[in-house]
Amino acid sequence: MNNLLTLPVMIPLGFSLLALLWPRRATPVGILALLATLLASAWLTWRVSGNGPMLLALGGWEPGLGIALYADALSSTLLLMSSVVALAAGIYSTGYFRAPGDRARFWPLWLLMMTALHALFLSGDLFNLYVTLELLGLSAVALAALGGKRKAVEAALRYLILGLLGSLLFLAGVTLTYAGYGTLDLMKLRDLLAPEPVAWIALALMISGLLLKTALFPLHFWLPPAHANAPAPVSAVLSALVVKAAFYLLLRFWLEIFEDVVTAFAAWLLGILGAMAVLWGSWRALRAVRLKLLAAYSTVAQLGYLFLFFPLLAALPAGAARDTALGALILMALTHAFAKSALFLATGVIQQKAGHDRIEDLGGAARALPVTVFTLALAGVALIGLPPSGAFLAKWQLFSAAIATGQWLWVPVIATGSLLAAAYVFRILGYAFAPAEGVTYRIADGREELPALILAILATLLLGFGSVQLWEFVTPGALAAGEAP
Amino acid sequence: MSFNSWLPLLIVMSSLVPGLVIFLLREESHALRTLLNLFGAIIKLLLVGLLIWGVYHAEVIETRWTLAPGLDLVLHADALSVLFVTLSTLLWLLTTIYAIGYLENAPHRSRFFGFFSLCVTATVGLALAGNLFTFVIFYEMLTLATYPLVAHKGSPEALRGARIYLAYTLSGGILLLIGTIWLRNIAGPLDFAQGGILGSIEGLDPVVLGIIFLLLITGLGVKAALFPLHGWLPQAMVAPAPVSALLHAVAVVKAGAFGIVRVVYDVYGIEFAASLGLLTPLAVAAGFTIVYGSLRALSQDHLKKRLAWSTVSQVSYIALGAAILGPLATIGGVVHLVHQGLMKITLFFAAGNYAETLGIHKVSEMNGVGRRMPGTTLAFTIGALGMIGLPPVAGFISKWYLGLGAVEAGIAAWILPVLIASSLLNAAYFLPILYRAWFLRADDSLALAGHRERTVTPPALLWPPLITASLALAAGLFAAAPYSPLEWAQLIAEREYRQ
Amino acid sequence: MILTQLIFGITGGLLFAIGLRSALVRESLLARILAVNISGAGVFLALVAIAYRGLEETPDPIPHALVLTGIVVAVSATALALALRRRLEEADDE
Amino acid sequence: MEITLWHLLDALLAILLLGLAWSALSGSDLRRGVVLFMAFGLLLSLVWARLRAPDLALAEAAIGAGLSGALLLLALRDSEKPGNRTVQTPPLLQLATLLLMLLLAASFALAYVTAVTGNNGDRLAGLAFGNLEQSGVSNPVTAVLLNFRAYDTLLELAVLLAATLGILALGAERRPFRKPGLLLGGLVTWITTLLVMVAGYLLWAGAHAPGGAFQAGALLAAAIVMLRLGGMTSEGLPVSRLLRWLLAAGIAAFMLTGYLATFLDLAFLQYPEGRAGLLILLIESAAMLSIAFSLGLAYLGGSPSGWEKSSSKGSPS
Repeated sequence: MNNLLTLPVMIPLGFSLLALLWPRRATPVGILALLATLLASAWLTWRVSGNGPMLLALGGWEPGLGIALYADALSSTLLLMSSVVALAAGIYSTGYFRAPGDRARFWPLWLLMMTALHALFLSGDLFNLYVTLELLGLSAVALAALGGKRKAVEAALRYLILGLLGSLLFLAGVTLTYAGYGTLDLMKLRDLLAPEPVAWIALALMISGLLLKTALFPLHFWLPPAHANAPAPVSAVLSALVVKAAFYLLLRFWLEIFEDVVTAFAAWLLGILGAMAVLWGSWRALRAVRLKLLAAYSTVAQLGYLFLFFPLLAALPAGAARDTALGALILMALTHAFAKSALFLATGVIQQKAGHDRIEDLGGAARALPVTVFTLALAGVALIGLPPSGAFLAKWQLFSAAIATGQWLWVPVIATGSLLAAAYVFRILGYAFAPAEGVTYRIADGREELPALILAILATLLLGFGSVQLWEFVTPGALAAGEAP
Repeated sequence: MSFNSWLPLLIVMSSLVPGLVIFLLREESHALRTLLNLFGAIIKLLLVGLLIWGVYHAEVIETRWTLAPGLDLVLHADALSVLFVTLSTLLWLLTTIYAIGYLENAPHRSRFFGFFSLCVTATVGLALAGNLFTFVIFYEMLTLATYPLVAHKGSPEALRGARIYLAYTLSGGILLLIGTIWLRNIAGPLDFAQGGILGSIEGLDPVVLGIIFLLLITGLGVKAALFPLHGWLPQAMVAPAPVSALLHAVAVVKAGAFGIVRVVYDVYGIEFAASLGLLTPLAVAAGFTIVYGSLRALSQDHLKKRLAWSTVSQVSYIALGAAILGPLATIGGVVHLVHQGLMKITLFFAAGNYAETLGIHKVSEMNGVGRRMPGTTLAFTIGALGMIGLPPVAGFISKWYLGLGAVEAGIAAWILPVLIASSLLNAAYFLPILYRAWFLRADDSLALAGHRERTVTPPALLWPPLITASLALAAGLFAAAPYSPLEWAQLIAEREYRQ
Repeated sequence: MILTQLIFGITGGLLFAIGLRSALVRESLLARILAVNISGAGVFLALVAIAYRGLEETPDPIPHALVLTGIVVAVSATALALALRRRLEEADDE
Repeated sequence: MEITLWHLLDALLAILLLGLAWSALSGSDLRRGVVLFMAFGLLLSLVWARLRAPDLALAEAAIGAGLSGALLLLALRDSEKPGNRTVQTPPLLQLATLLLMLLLAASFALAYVTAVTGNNGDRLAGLAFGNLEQSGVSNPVTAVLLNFRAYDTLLELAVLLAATLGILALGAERRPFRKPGLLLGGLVTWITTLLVMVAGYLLWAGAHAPGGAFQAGALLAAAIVMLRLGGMTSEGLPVSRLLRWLLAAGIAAFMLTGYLATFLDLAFLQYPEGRAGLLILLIESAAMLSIAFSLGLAYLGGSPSGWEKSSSKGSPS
């Protein structure tokens, strides 16, 4: 029954109410919710891989009048990704938030954010997407402000205002689309849209809104403070999932809904911005003083890589080569999600045990927290894009596509970005392995160190050696929700 | 899945698994760690035995695993890979024994041996790589595995050396990566094949092939310390002796040289590469490096630095062999892969012993060490003479075939002078050491100054160099025996030139 | 087409742009929050103007519903923003 | 087409709106800005009425102008620290943003005009009216909100909840106003009762006439605000545990009915034949309560006394 399509959204929503009603049991409720959500997402992915895309017309009204939920390979993959990351970060949070009050505040919001993410991944309606974006933004801001440190609150407030502006740009696009084409259903729009001023301007508005939310250079300025000052588990999910959500929409609009509207020039523009993001973000990460800030800037850079794919996809003719590039793009996004969340969680462990996250004072960390430093190294390998991480395969295809399409401009960009990444990752490790006297951290316990380690292993080993299935699953029908029953 | 399709994977795993387990071991559990190390090394040796047998009887031994559309991870055994695998496995066993003795009650041993095993895993993976894609993967993994070893001491200069090493190798890795991907785009899957694969493909632009060749060789040349990409090697000297030994004899430097051999013979194909006129520049670079390295070695007083520069020079013999068209040169180059390994590891073991036992680091402190440490010094002497190229030590064989090859290729006019010059230079920087060691009286003040609690070299440190030295000697004396390195090199050469 | 739609649609666009600008350039957080609200109101206005179909024709209910939703979302966001701002003014750590 | 008086009125309203917006945003006097913004809101609700959107007119008056205005006025009490206002954007940037703004407005207008003129104006309206019969209510807007696009409304309640929880997480409420005089006190009680009654009416009327959960909830919230203004700290807000239930009520009602449909083998959020009207009223009442108390808490700008206790005592693992 397709109603089960609502589970990945409704489970976290329902449990967030329970966590609100029974604050003292918030933690078990939350963990249970995340487990159930993971199961639901896994089931959904399995269904989609078996029987192809799924559709649910909510309220029994035909899409257009009512709202439809779509699940295809792309959305279900991201659903699975976010469920895994959220579970890991959630388990970690039980070690991070010790006070019952903190937990009672944390869990309902955390689950609401999951609701928003999954609603966004599954939504098939333009205005509904606006609502999910707002839900995501508000819950993310509320989480980022937890703890109430002045810096965190200030960053959260700026984050909120910019997020709202992004949503408004998006909504303006929605307005024009409805005015011009008289429907909000994505799949209907896909058939109606034509390359004409209305569609162009509407798309431009929506894309710019999403770019603001996904923090593409030069709209990235809000990200580092917001991600670097939030509580560790929140930072992890902000960097790994929240920006990805906006990117997911961008991808779907670009390659599927507005396929006939987008121009090669626009794709190049995105590519250029992506390239600048790669260089600038990596450079700032290298100069960063604090580990969390480094991680945040590295996110800016890593998102840049994703945008390098756009001009390549525009140049590649439909066929195997293009599918491969598309698969690489998704693989890149997944690897970054796991690696970056691992990095943030590991950073959180260090910050709590050492009392700071200044990179230059990390001496002795390798002896005090071997597992966590090992996690840092693994995540670093994935961020640099070295084998056997999934990012290596993705970058391979990125290079390959750039060479095949003769877009040589990107080759030095990717190369430089990778070397800069190597520089900042090994800068951390260099300090972490340096011997230091009198470093006596408390030994972290499993629920704090293991989630990050598992995420890092997913990013490096699983996606490195087992990504063929992903490729086969995602590439052919990646953006073909149109063929839904 | 027959056993043959598992064998290569098992060989890789036999050092990977112990390595990973060792990471998890607590620092105190020495016995278990040692057991694991030796266990892995010996298992690997046995498996390699099977491998040799199989390849000798021309069986197909291959593991294949698809990583991404059109990208297969291939582990394949052919004559060349067997040569390299055997070398690294054998030397790993010896180096492990040596390292156990060398690092007695040093800190962070779990970390050290963990990465040590990973390093060998990467090397073996390189040796067995069945296509350029797989080669690149293990090439990068090797970089990652060796960085912590170079940085192991954690002292500022150690970290600095490691940083430089990393900067060089990662940049090289990127170039290699780009070249490989480009070639993959225009020439399809790059599964190594004797005689090369590009020659048979129609419609490839020779200019592009030239550029790609340059990219690949530059990428590999970094690890092979080809001039002007050699800068990292002397810096990496800060590593502990066993690491230097492995780095110079098998792991890093050899990986680069081996890669050059692979690219020239099994990707481009030597005839095809020659027809594109790509070999002469390589030959020139190699020849220059040979002389330049020797010259720099002359002026080093620090023993390990002198050995390092000698490596820069010696490894280029392999590149030179690959750069000269003709089976004889091929034989010379390929066989030197093994010979240089045996001799150089001996020298580093010995250097490590001097440092450990007498606290001697400089050539100028080596007066009379021959009497105090006869075993070690004997091994050192054999290694040194081999380097110079005196018969009957193995080094002579390599140089002899290289010389013949040059004559055969008709470029003796400038190759022979290079070979002779380098041999003279080798003599010039090795013989004085031997003279000091054997014939000068120990200068007590110096010796006592650096005197350690340990006066006699423990067997774990003494035997490895003796064994490697005698192997180097044997490789020269019984060069004609079956299964000797020379014979394998001939096997390889004839397979490369079959068509 | 109906002139009223165009009048209010274009007005909406202008409000949207005005608000967006001052939300970006103004320094005072309160002013920014105001600006966001006005910008939003502009978009809502344009949306409702679409629905208008003349004096005797009953308007398209969909945009009305969307705007109603939008208004609630906007007030939620405003409330959160103001609460954050207040916390910020009170915060005395470092 | 001929220009009628209506169009002149439209133009006048438009100009007024723009003028108010501009003057509310220009100038550094925040108090003036907030007041002008409230005026803007009221004018906007007038425009809604003009555009035949009475539901919006009500909502705007109650929420847009009313509550937001109250929140903003209150916010004026927390003066901004200097340093937030110091940096002056350079004139060149000013100009650039101005041009950018004009470009934005122009392109939006262009697209809008072409879109509106190019479209036959029906869009989804026909579909909506066609299905109004089955929707269970006669007010088309309510039909869209609670039936056709009920999922939007469900998520919207989640947005409200997220904001409320975010506010609650920020610490204690602002201190109440001083106790009022007898006269004001009485006034407050009167107005409150009035507001509650009107809210009840709006909720019930929503099914067939303008009104519904949001407007009603906003009025209830206004009642709470009233009590607060009256300086009555305890009144208006129930104890923490009940408050939690009230906040959850709206979403809970939605989800329960939603899955109820599943058991009847209907699609999620599909109402069984003939039961739509009743269920919608149930959901709306629950939603109204959630909205009212969420907005009320929003007005407090922090967690009320006793909220923390209920969450932090006891020791969950």
